[in-house]
Amino acid sequence: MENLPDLRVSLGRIHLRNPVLVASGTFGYGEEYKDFVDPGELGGIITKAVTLKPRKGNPPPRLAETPAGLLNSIGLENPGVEVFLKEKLPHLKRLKTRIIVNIAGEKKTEYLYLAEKLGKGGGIDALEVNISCPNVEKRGLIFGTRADLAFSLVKGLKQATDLPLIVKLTPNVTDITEIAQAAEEAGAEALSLINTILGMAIDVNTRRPKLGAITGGLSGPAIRPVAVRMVRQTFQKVNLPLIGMGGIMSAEDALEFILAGATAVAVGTANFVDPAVSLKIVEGLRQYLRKMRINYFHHLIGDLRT
Amino acid sequence: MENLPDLRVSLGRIHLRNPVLVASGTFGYGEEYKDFVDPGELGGIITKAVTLKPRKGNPPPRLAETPAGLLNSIGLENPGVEVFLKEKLPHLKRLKTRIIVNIAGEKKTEYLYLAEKLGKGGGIDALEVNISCPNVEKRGLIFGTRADLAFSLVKGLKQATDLPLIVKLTPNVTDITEIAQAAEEAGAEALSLINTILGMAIDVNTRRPKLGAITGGLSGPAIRPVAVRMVRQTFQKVNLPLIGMGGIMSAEDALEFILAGATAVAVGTANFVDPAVSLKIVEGLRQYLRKMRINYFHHLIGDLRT
Amino acid sequence: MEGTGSMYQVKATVLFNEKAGKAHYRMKLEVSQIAKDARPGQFVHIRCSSGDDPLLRRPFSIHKCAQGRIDILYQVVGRGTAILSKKRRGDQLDLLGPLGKGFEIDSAFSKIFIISGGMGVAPLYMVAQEITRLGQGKEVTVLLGAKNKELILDKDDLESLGLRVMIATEDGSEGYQGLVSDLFERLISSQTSLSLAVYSCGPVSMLKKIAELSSHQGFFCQVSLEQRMGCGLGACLGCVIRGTSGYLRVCKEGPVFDAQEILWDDPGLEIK
Amino acid sequence: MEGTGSMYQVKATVLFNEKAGKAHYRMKLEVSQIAKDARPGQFVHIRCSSGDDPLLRRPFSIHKCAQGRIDILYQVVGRGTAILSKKRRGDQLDLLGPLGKGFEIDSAFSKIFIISGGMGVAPLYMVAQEITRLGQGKEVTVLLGAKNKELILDKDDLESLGLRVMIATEDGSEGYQGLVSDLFERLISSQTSLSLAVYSCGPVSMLKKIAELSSHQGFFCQVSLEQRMGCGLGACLGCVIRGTSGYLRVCKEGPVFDAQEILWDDPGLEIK
Ligand SMILES: Cc1cc2nc3c(=O)[nH]c(=O)nc-3n(C[C@H](O)[C@H](O)[C@H](O)COP(=O)(O)OP(=O)(O)OC[C@H]3O[C@@H](n4cnc5c(N)ncnc54)[C@H](O)[C@@H]3O)c2cc1C
Ligand SMILES: Cc1cc2nc3c(=O)[nH]c(=O)nc-3n(C[C@H](O)[C@H](O)[C@H](O)COP(=O)(O)OP(=O)(O)OC[C@H]3O[C@@H](n4cnc5c(N)ncnc54)[C@H](O)[C@@H]3O)c2cc1C
Ligand SMILES: Cc1cc2nc3c(=O)[nH]c(=O)nc-3n(C[C@H](O)[C@H](O)[C@H](O)COP(=O)(O)O)c2cc1C
Ligand SMILES: Cc1cc2nc3c(=O)[nH]c(=O)nc-3n(C[C@H](O)[C@H](O)[C@H](O)COP(=O)(O)O)c2cc1C
Ligand code: FES
Ligand code: FES
Repeated sequence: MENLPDLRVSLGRIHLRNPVLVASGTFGYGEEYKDFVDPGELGGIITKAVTLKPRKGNPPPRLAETPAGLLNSIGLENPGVEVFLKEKLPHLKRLKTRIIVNIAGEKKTEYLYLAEKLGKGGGIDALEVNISCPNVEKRGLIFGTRADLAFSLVKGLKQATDLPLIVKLTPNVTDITEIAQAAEEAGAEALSLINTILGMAIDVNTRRPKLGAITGGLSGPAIRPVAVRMVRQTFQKVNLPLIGMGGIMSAEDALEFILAGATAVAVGTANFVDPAVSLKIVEGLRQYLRKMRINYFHHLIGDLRT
Repeated sequence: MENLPDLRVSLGRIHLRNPVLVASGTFGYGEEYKDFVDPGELGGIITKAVTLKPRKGNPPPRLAETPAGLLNSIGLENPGVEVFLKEKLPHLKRLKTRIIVNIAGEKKTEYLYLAEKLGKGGGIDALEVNISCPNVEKRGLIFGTRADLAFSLVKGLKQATDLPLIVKLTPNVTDITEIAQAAEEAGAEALSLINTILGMAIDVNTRRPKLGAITGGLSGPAIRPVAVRMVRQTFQKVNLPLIGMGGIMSAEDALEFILAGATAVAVGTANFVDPAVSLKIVEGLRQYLRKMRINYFHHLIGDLRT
Repeated sequence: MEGTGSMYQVKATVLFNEKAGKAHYRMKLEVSQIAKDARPGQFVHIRCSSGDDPLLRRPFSIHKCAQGRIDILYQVVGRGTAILSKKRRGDQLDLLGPLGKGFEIDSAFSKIFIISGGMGVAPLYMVAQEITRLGQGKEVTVLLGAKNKELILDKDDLESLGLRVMIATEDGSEGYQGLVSDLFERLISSQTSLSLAVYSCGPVSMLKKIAELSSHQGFFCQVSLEQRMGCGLGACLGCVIRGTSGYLRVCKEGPVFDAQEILWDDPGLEIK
Repeated sequence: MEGTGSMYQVKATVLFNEKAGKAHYRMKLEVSQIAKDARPGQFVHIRCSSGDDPLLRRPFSIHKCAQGRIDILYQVVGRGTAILSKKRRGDQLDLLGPLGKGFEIDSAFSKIFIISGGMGVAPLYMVAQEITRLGQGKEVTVLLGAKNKELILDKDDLESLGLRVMIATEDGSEGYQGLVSDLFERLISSQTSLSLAVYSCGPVSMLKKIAELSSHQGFFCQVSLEQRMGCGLGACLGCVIRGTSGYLRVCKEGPVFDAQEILWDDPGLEIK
């Protein structure tokens, strides 16, 4: 008999050994966790955001803990695409896993240049398009909060590169399925959801915000019920494979997303709590399949009984 | 010297002994907590939602715990306005505190009838208009997610009653300040924010949703950073007094909302954890003022140093 | 109706907390106000952690009650009960109680069955005790059911009340082999039901079976049910189950219900 | 650079956890892999709770290190440290370490000041130990500052290394009355700086003062800094402070920095 249970899944053209990825911004460019995780055992790595120009990021403090959650305001600090291609990608390429590069920009043209450059880099399996950034051309409107902006961005990217495009949706919207549908129509290969929820915390003794940037993005177990709900809603409306994320700490949490309709999951904040958690989740999924006597992981996708 | 520190605040025409209310749906109609809380020590009570017709509510299970949060799908179970006026209001009137009645409906006319009836009831200090309900006339659109619907609803209510109108906003929107501004223009006296965030949880062993109604509203400490952020954003855009709520467990939590711009706070889920928590928060605010040598509570409102 | 008195919030001191089986524990708490008023079938709502993990309280039946103290008998099934199981003598716990409506124990009944499945014995010990106290020539039988004999709890304690205790185990490791509801059915098959009262607690499938017998044969039958709880005080409407007359709050109209009040086919009765 | 070796995730066993002052504790942990490689100034990242309250790990300097064991010296300031303080002998903790870049201890310096404010002594004891080990006729002075004499930690331990220890208390209850940075300024006022090295840890205001002296007088000066941390591994970019060359990660470029690398006026240096 073959290697059962079979954990393989596909996100369109991207074939994964197993459905467990690490989420953008929480695993660096793959080097920092080398003592704890063999990336070859993961479905893949989603890198920290890459932008066209280097970005210094936001003033500290950049983190604040909240109940079962974490606020961050890193502000997309990264060395820019040139340095990424020269210094980070060579290392990433050597890892025996799928490499998904998260890209971000403030203008449509930035995204397009980025996609073109990265498309030529080689060794990249897909781009994850972070559309949660404020659009400087549209006076701070977030690409990801308007279906028309999201559509035109993804459509443009489709022309700029052959790499599979995974569009990463923001939860800070009235109806996430609208944006999801726009991305689907524009040619996205898969969708990632959710990015962080905008939040804020205050130190009542100093009467100052706990973050240097005042507001930040909320991640961690606190947001899981919201993320699972959004995955379910999106699963019911679009035909694209989904990468579910938001507060996954264990295989059980990952399974909530899978049953809700995700094809794969990404582990974010949990990496800070336990650097080896992603591998433990792969193993936990395997055990669950065995216990449930299910041979093929993909049979679980969307298998919620209502 | 007078009674210092002075905790009194005003929500437009509604004058409160102190800024601590209990949130709709978490304190019944004021009777259930009689062994633990003297309502006379609170700023006021916001009742469980009242609808025109009796409502049976949603199928069980109606609650599911999540990390630092609670999902509920009560479904506005209530005996309807007739029974409310006959059986609940007489008791409420005897409590020496402000009575704010939360109202909900599926059509604009339902809200208007309700407001009229309650306006005649006497002994009610204000209505809290829950605009998080699906609008059956607009094919399930939520009143609270569209500025135009919110405006027309509040405008109509303004004509139907002289009672001060507190509009309760839903966080499940792209930009809460848009709805807040619409409510302000339509004549709201104050705003309550936030209602619960739509969420969902799955039992991975049975592969069923944990709630009978599949999705529910997330409350509790998990959502506090989101609520504080929304209060801040709204404070910067509208001139109405705000009632802040969402995960308040302690005086410190309450102060986050006040510093962000809320005039008063409402305590919800925390009542389940500690039925006397609302009184402890009043006392904690008093101690904070003493420690900080601030005589007037209202000086703290919006006093965030950025 | 039993238990409409005052409710208290108290800091209770743990007197002991000891293993009573594989994943079972008995905890004795010093808590005079609650103990004073507690009736069989009522429960306490316990805050297991001072932080927010877990956030909500956990409900437990009052298992025993005497001299200002109560016992709870509980099984570790998740995070809240795991934390409870680590408490030691001298630790303090925040309790609400006594809550809910207990069993109606009426001296009119001359023949009584107390039927427990698994952990169901928790609220039933006090029923047995109360009935013994009422005394005078009743015929009382306690049926204890479980998967196997290791999971039979409280047999000795019940026997020392002077009651007849019969065991049913699914694997036959002690007593009748099979379900306790089947044992019960056999025992009452040939009996008249008018003076018969049944008090029961256990898995929904078992209670449902007993409820059906009660509705066919017309005997008085009360059951203690469970549901996820928020406030525990009747305020949040979170803990309902489906009754014949509409939704019923387990924390207020229950946890003890007449078997006939319940819609036994509702899937919402199964918590997990 | 010190400490670029392997990092480990280990289950460490608590050997003891005892009070060392009003809100201060010493904890000894059995953790051979980490102890093997640890350098003065490095830290461990400890998971205080197996649940999510609190969610993140907490960073603590390695205070002592010998024979497969490390000590941490910590103060209870919030939920994480409160939970730590309740651990007992035999409990297990999940640790990452050794993390970060430690102090550069160079035998070229003949005159050395080790300056601690409050809890700052935590990473400095190992510095003192290492310098003593390097031996040969150095002039080493340890300055310990605190609000009052009850808050002076480790004086005896440092003296038994054979070092000169001087105390500064703000209330004058022991030693010099005033700030430890002022004491230091007096002591070096008339001295040449070329062969002088300073290792310091404590409140930002104190370190800033020492950094200014170092930049005026040109002596070698390293400080250990703090910032809220996520991963502790350099991946999340959450723990930065502002350096002259841009943002620096406390967990990776630090926690030990050359005083001249830091922009001391940045408000982001103050954590609370
Ligand atoms: C009135 C009443 C009396 C009870 N008496 C006892 C008793 O005497 N001994 C005993 O061992 N157990 C009793 N239970 C069940 C007990 O409350 C649960 O086992 C406990 O809440 C589980 O908490 P957990 O954190 O360990 O489990 P988790 O599964 O982690 O809990 C998750 C959530 O589900 C709820 N939950 C899980 N199981 C149950 C359940 N069976 N009933 C209600 N809510 C549940 C929890 O309260 C919590 O909100 C009683 C329940 C009720 C309603
Ligand atoms: C490299 C490094 C070494 C440290 N070494 C020691 C030591 O040896 N002894 C000791 O007592 N303390 C040390 N600290 C500080 C210690 O990490 C904090 O006191 C601790 O994290 C507080 O956690 P809490 O949950 O008790 O407090 P809370 O205030 O509840 O924590 C809330 C959040 O703020 C963070 N935080 C709070 N204070 C600090 C702080 N001073 N530095 C960094 N993050 C903070 C926490 O990690 C947490 O994320 C060190 C900090 C760093 C960065
Ligand atoms: C410190 C940090 C940095 C992040 N950086 C990025 C980023 O650069 N690009 C991006 O698309 N998402 C970023 N995210 C969002 C995560 O990828 C993920 O969507 C989110 O954290 C929810 O998952 P979690 O709850 O498992 O962390 C970041 C999250 C954190 C906590
Ligand atoms: C069980 C439950 C029932 C609720 N019922 C109502 C309601 O009837 N009307 C309403 O406007 N909000 C209702 N809410 C929302 C609360 O009033 C409050 O806005 C929300 O729970 C956030 O506050 P919290 O985190 O302090 O609970 C309910 C919340 C809970 C938990
Ligand atoms: S638990 Fe709130 S009504 Fe029963
Ligand atoms: S804590 Fe993540 S980079 Fe330092």
